[in-house]
Amino acid sequence: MNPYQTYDAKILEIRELTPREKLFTLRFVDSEANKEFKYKPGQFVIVDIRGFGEFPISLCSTPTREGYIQLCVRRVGRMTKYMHTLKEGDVIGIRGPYGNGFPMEKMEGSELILVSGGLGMAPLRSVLWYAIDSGKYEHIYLLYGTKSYEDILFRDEIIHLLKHGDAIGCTVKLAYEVESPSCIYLERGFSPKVCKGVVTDLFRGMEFDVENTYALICGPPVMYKYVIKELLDRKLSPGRIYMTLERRMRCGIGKCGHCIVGTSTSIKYICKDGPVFTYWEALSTRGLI
Amino acid sequence: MVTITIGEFTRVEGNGEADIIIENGEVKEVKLKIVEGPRFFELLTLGRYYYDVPDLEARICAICYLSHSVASVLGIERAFNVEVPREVMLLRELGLLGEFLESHALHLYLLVAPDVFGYPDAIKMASKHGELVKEGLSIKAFGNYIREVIGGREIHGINVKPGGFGRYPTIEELEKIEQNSEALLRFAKRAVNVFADLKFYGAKAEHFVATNSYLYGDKLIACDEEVFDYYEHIEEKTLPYSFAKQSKYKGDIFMVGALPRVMLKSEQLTPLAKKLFEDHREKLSQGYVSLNNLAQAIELVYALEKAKEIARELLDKGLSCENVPVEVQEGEGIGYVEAPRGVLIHHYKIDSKGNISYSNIITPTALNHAIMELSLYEEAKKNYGSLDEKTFVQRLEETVRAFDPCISCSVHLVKL
Amino acid sequence: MLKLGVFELTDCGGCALNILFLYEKLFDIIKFYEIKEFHMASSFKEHDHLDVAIITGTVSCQRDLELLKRVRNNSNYVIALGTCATHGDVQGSVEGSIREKLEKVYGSRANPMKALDSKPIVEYVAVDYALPGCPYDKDEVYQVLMDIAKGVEPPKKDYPVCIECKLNEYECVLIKRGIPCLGPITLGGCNAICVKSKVGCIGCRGPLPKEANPASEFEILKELGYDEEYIRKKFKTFARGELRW
Amino acid sequence: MIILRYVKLPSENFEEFFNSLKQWGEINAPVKQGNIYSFKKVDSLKEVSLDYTRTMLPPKKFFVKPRDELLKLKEGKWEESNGTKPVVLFGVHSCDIHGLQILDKVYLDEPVDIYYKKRRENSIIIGISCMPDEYCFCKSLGTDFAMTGFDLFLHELPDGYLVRVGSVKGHEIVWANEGVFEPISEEDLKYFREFEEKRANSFKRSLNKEGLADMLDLAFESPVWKKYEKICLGCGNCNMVCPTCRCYEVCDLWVNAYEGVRVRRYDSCFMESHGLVAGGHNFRPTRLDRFRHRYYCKSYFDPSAGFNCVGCGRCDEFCPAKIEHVKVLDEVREALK
Ligand SMILES: Cc1cc2nc3c(=O)[nH]c(=O)nc-3n(C[C@H](O)[C@H](O)[C@H](O)COP(=O)(O)OP(=O)(O)OC[C@H]3O[C@@H](n4cnc5c(N)ncnc54)[C@H](O)[C@@H]3O)c2cc1C
Ligand code: SF4
Ligand code: SF4
Ligand code: SF4
Repeated sequence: MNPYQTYDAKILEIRELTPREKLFTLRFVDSEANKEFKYKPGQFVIVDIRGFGEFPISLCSTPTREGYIQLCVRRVGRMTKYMHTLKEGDVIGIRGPYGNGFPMEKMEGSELILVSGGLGMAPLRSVLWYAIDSGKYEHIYLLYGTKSYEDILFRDEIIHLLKHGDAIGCTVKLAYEVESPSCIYLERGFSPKVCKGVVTDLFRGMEFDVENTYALICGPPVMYKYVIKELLDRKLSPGRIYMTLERRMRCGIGKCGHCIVGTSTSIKYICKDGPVFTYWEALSTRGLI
Repeated sequence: MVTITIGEFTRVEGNGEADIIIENGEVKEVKLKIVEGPRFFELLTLGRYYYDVPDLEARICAICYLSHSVASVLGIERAFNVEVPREVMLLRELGLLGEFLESHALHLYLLVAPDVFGYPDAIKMASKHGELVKEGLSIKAFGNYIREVIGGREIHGINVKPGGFGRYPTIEELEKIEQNSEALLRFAKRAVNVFADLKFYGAKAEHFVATNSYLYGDKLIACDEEVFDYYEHIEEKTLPYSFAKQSKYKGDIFMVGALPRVMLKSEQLTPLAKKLFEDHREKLSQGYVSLNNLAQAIELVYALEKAKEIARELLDKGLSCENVPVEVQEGEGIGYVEAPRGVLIHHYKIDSKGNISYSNIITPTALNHAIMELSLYEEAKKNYGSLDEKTFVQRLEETVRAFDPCISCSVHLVKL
Repeated sequence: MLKLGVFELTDCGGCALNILFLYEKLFDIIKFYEIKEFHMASSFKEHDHLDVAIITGTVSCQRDLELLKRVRNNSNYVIALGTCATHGDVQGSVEGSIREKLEKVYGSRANPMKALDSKPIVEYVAVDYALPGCPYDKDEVYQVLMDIAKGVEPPKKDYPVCIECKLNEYECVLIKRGIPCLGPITLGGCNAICVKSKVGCIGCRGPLPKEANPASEFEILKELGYDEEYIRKKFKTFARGELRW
Repeated sequence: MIILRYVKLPSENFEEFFNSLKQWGEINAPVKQGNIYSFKKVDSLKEVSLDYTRTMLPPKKFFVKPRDELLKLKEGKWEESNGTKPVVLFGVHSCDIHGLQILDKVYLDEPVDIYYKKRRENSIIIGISCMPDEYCFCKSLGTDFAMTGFDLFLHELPDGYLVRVGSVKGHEIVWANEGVFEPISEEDLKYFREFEEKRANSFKRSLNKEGLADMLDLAFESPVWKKYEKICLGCGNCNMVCPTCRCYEVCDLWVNAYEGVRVRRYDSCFMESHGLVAGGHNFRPTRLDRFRHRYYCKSYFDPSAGFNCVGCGRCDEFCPAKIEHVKVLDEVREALK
C-alpha cells in the first residue's frame, strides 16, 4: 500500500461558517473506503488537491455520526484559498486519518473541560459531539474564546448548546473580544455564560474536581501558556491536560521532518507522536508549545 | 508640415518609432527614434573587475548575448595580451554559430516570413505554411542548444570567460551538434529558396563594413579594401531625438550585417554556402538592404556546415579543456565580433588592478542606424502619395525589419 | 480563456524571448490563454482588459512608466517577470543621477527623451506575483501560468541557489575552487545552472528574501582575498542596494 | 567451497569480482568529479576512486532521491511512478552504512514508505574500509565500524581484501563467485587488526558525547548560538549533504496542460518557511533558532538507533562558512562550565 496515495472524496455539502471558514462535508466515493475510515476525535487528514498540493486539516466531525466526515477550513494561503472555490459535488483526495487523537476511552466517566480559541474549535468540536453523543462523560464544559460574533465557528450549534446544553450535560461559555449588538444580545440572554474578554476569563469562578477532570486545549500558539496557568493554578495535574498542536507538515506520517520538535533530549513528531500531547510531554519537550 | 508617426514597430526586438516629416506634399525627412530607455552599459562596467565584465555585457541583449560575451572576452584578452589556443577559439566560434542559427531563424521565419507571405504574424502564417514555421523553430531550438552548451544557458549564460571556459562541452554534446547540423541543413537550403525572390527595397548600401575574419576579427574591413580600427574611420554622433547614436564610415552612410559579410568575405564561406552565394551573387551585389534577408538564409547554411566542421575537428583532436592563465596588467583592447546583425565592438581600457577604466560599446544596430533612416526615407519618398496610409506604414515597417534590427542593443539602440 | 498580455519596458528582451523558448509547451499555455499582446505593440488600447499581464523590464523612461500604469490599471493579475522588473537588474545598479549619466554617455545633460533612473516596476505599482531571474528559468513561468490558469496561486520559492546546487550534486565552486559564488544569498529557482558551468553564481535572481546573511558572505569572500569594493559591487549588480550587511 | 563469514579477495581477482557484480545490478561507485567525489554509475573499475574520502551526497540519494517523483497525475488520478532497478552500491564507508540504518528507522517505520523500501530491497551494499581525513569523527560516535547493514564489506589488505559477509545476499554473491575468493590466513587477520588499529589512531577529531543531549538542552540560551547566528549563512548546505537529514518538501508540477507530477525534494530546516504555520506564526523565527534546532536534531540520541549524526564530516567539508560541527558543540559545552 502506498501511503501517499489518496482516496476520492466527494463534497456533499459546503457551509460558510464565517467569511473565512467553510465547513466541508465529505464522503468517500468508494464504499469500502467509507467503511474502513475509522477515526478518533483529535485526528487529522491530509487533503489532496491533485496537481496543486496537500495540506493537513483536523477532522471536526464525530465518529459517532457515520457516513460522512467534516472539515472546517480557514482560508489562509494558496491551497486553502483554492479549497474555498470548490463546489458541492467536486471530488478531492483524502488520506488519513493520522495522529494519535484524544484518549477518549481513558477519559470516560470524567468531566471534560474543552478550551478553545478561534480555529481551535475545529478539532474540539469532534470531541464535543463525541462526548455528548456517547454519554459516557460526567459533564462537559466548553470554554470558547472568539474574536467577534461573526467569528464564532458553528454558531448555531454553540447557541443551541448555550440554550439547551445543560440538559444534556454540556455547559458552554463564550468570551468575545470585539463588542457588537449581537454579542451584547447574547451576553444579555446567557449571562454569565457569555462575557466580554478572552478565554482565560471564562475560568473565573470555575472549580472542578482535579481527580476527575481532564482539560483539552486547542487554539492559537499564544493561548496555551495562559490557559495552562489557569489549570495549574487550580492544581490540575499536567497529565490531565491535553492539547493539540499544529506544525507545518507535508507527509503526515513521520517522514518529511517538518513537524519535528524538541531538543537533543527529546525529539517528537507532531504528526505521529501527536498532535495531542499532555502537558508533561510539553514540559519534557522544549519548543512543543 | 505634417508628421506621420509610426508608433512602435512590431515584430522587431526592442522599442522604436519613426517620424516621417512631410512638407509641401513631399517627404522631407525621416527620423528613426529609439524610444527604449537608456541602460548605460559603459558606466555599469566602469570600475568593475575584468572577470565579471563579460557576464554583465551579455545583458545588453538576449538575442545575441553570446556575441557580447565573446566580444567582451576578446577585448579583455587583447588588453592583457592573452593568446588562447585554437580549441578555445573554435568553441567560441561554435557558440557564435549557434547564435547565428538562433537569431537568423527567429528573424527570418518568425519576423520576416510573415511579410513575404502576407500574414500579420507567424502563428497565423502557420496555418498555411506550418512546415516552414516548424523548420524554422527547429533551427532556432538547435541554435539555442549550442548556446546552452557553449554559453552555459540559452540566455545570459556565463560560461565564456577570459582565457577559456568554465565548463567544456562533453563528447556527447559535440556529437549531438555534429549530427543535428547535418540533419537541419536541408531546411536551411529551403530557406534560401524562400528568400531568393525578395523584392528590392530600402536604400542601396554604398559601403559595407565587416570584421576581417568571418565571425570575429582583430580589425575591420570595408568594401574599399581598407583594413582599420573602428576609431580611425567610424564616427559616432548623438541624436537629439533618439537614445541611439548614429555612425558614419569616412563620413558616409554604410551597412553592417549579413549582406556585407557575404559580400566581403565570400571566400571564407563553406562549400555549399559558397555555391548558393555564387548562384545569387548578381542579385546580392545590387546592394539593396532588403537583400540582407537572403544573405541571412545563406548564412544559415554556412552556420550549419561550419558547426559540423568544428564539432568534427574537436572530436577528432579531443578536448584538452584547459584554460589559459590570465595575467592582470594595464592595457587596452578591442574585441570585434560579427553578431548576427553585424559588427559589434567592445573597447576597453583596463588598469593595473584588472578594473575597467574605459569602455565603449558600439552595436550593429547603432552602426546601421543611418542606413536604416536612409532606407526609410527612400522608401517613404517612393511610396508617399501612391499607397494608402496603412500600406505605406506597413511598407516602412518591412523596411526596418529587413535589417534584423535589435533595439535593446541599440541603446546605445529597434523589438519583436 | 484568460486574456494574456506580455509587455516589455526597458530591458534586453530576454525575458520576453524566453517565453518563446518554451517551444511546444507554448501550446499548453494557449489552451488556457488568449494572447492579446506580445511585446510592445501599439495596438494596445486602454479599454482592453487583461486577466493576466506579464511585465518585463525596468522603468527607464517616461514612456515605460505610462505604459506600466496603463497595464496595471487594466489587468487583474500582474506578474513582474525577470530581475529587471523585480529588482532593477544591471541598469538599476548604475550609480549617479540620470542627468549625470546622460552627460557621460551622450555628452549632454539634455533629456529630451525623458529618461528616468532605472527602477524595477515593483517600485511603482503593486504586483501580484514577482518572478526574478536574468532571465528566469522558463519552466518556472510555465508552472506559474499553468497554476494561475487552473485557479491556484503559484507557490513562491524560499530557498537559496545552494539548495538546487546540491540537489544536482554540482561541485561547490566557492569551497573547492575559491571562486566567488553568491549562491548562499541568492534566491533559488534557476537549478543552479551557472554552477553547472563551474562558475560562481553572480546573483542574477536577486537576494533571498529575509533569510540571506550577506554579512557572512561578505566575510567569506574577503577571506578568499577579494577586496571590499569588489564584493560590494558584486553584491549590488542585480539588486541595487538591497543587500545590506 | 567456501561458506564462511570471512573470506579473502586477492588483488588479482578484484577486477573479475567487480565485473561479476554487474549481474546483480547497476554498479554505482565513488567517482572523482573535479574536487569532489560522487556515487555514479560506472562500467569499469578504472572509473572508481576507492581511496575516496567522502562523496558529496551520501548514498541516501539512491533511496530518497534529491528530486523524487512520487506520483503521476493522469486523468485526475494519481498513478505511482515506478521502475526500481537493482543497484549495487560499491565502496560505501561505514559511517554511511550507519546513516542508511538511521534512515531505515524512519522510512521503514509504519506506515512504510514504499519507494524507499522497494529501492532498499533492490540494492546491494558493498562496504569498503577507509582512512579518516581531517573532517571525520565517526569513531567517537561508534559508527566507524559496521556490524550490519551491508551485504559484503571489504577491508584493505596488502594483497587484496578481507571480505566480511553481512547478509544472505552477501553469501549468495560469494557463492556465485566461488572461484575468486580464498579462505583467509592468520596473516591476513593480523594485518586486518593492524590496519584497524592504525585507523583508530588516525582520527584527528572527536566528539565528546558524554551527556551530550542534556548538556545541549541546558545550553538553550548559550551565547555560542548567538555567535554562530552571525556566521551561519542559512544556506542549507549542511542539511543537503547529511546522510541522516531527511526533511523533504513536496510540490506538484505540471508536465503538460492536464498532467502533473508530485515531486519531493530534499528540504532544509534552515529555510524560513520550515517552522512557519498558518496564521503566520513561526516556531523558529530567527536563524539562531534554526541553527540551534539543527544541532539539537543531530545530537538527539535514539536508544535504538543512536545519534542522528554519524560523524561523516560532510557538513564541515561543505559549509561555505567553515562552521565545524564538533567545534560548535565543544564551544557550547565550554560556555556552560
Ligand atoms: C495537525 C493540523 C491540523 C490542522 N487543522 C486545520 C483545520 O482543521 N482547519 C484549518 O483551517 N487549518 C488547519 N490546519 C492548518 C492548515 O494545514 C494550514 O492552514 C494549511 O496547510 C495552509 O495551506 P495553504 O496552502 O492555504 O497556505 P500557504 O499559502 O502554504 O501558507 C499560508 C500559511 O500557512 C502555513 N502552512 C503552509 N502549509 C502548512 C502546513 N502543511 N501545515 C501547517 N501550516 C502550513 C504557512 O506557513 C503560512 O503561514 C491544521 C494544521 C495541522 C498541522
Ligand atoms: S557552488 Fe555556490 S551555490 Fe553551489 S553550494 Fe557552493 S556556494 Fe552554494
Ligand atoms: S546560478 Fe546565480 S547567476 Fe546563475 S542563473 Fe542562478 S541565480 Fe542567476
Ligand atoms: S551532522 Fe554532519 S557529520 Fe553528522 S552525519 Fe550529518 S553531515 Fe555527517
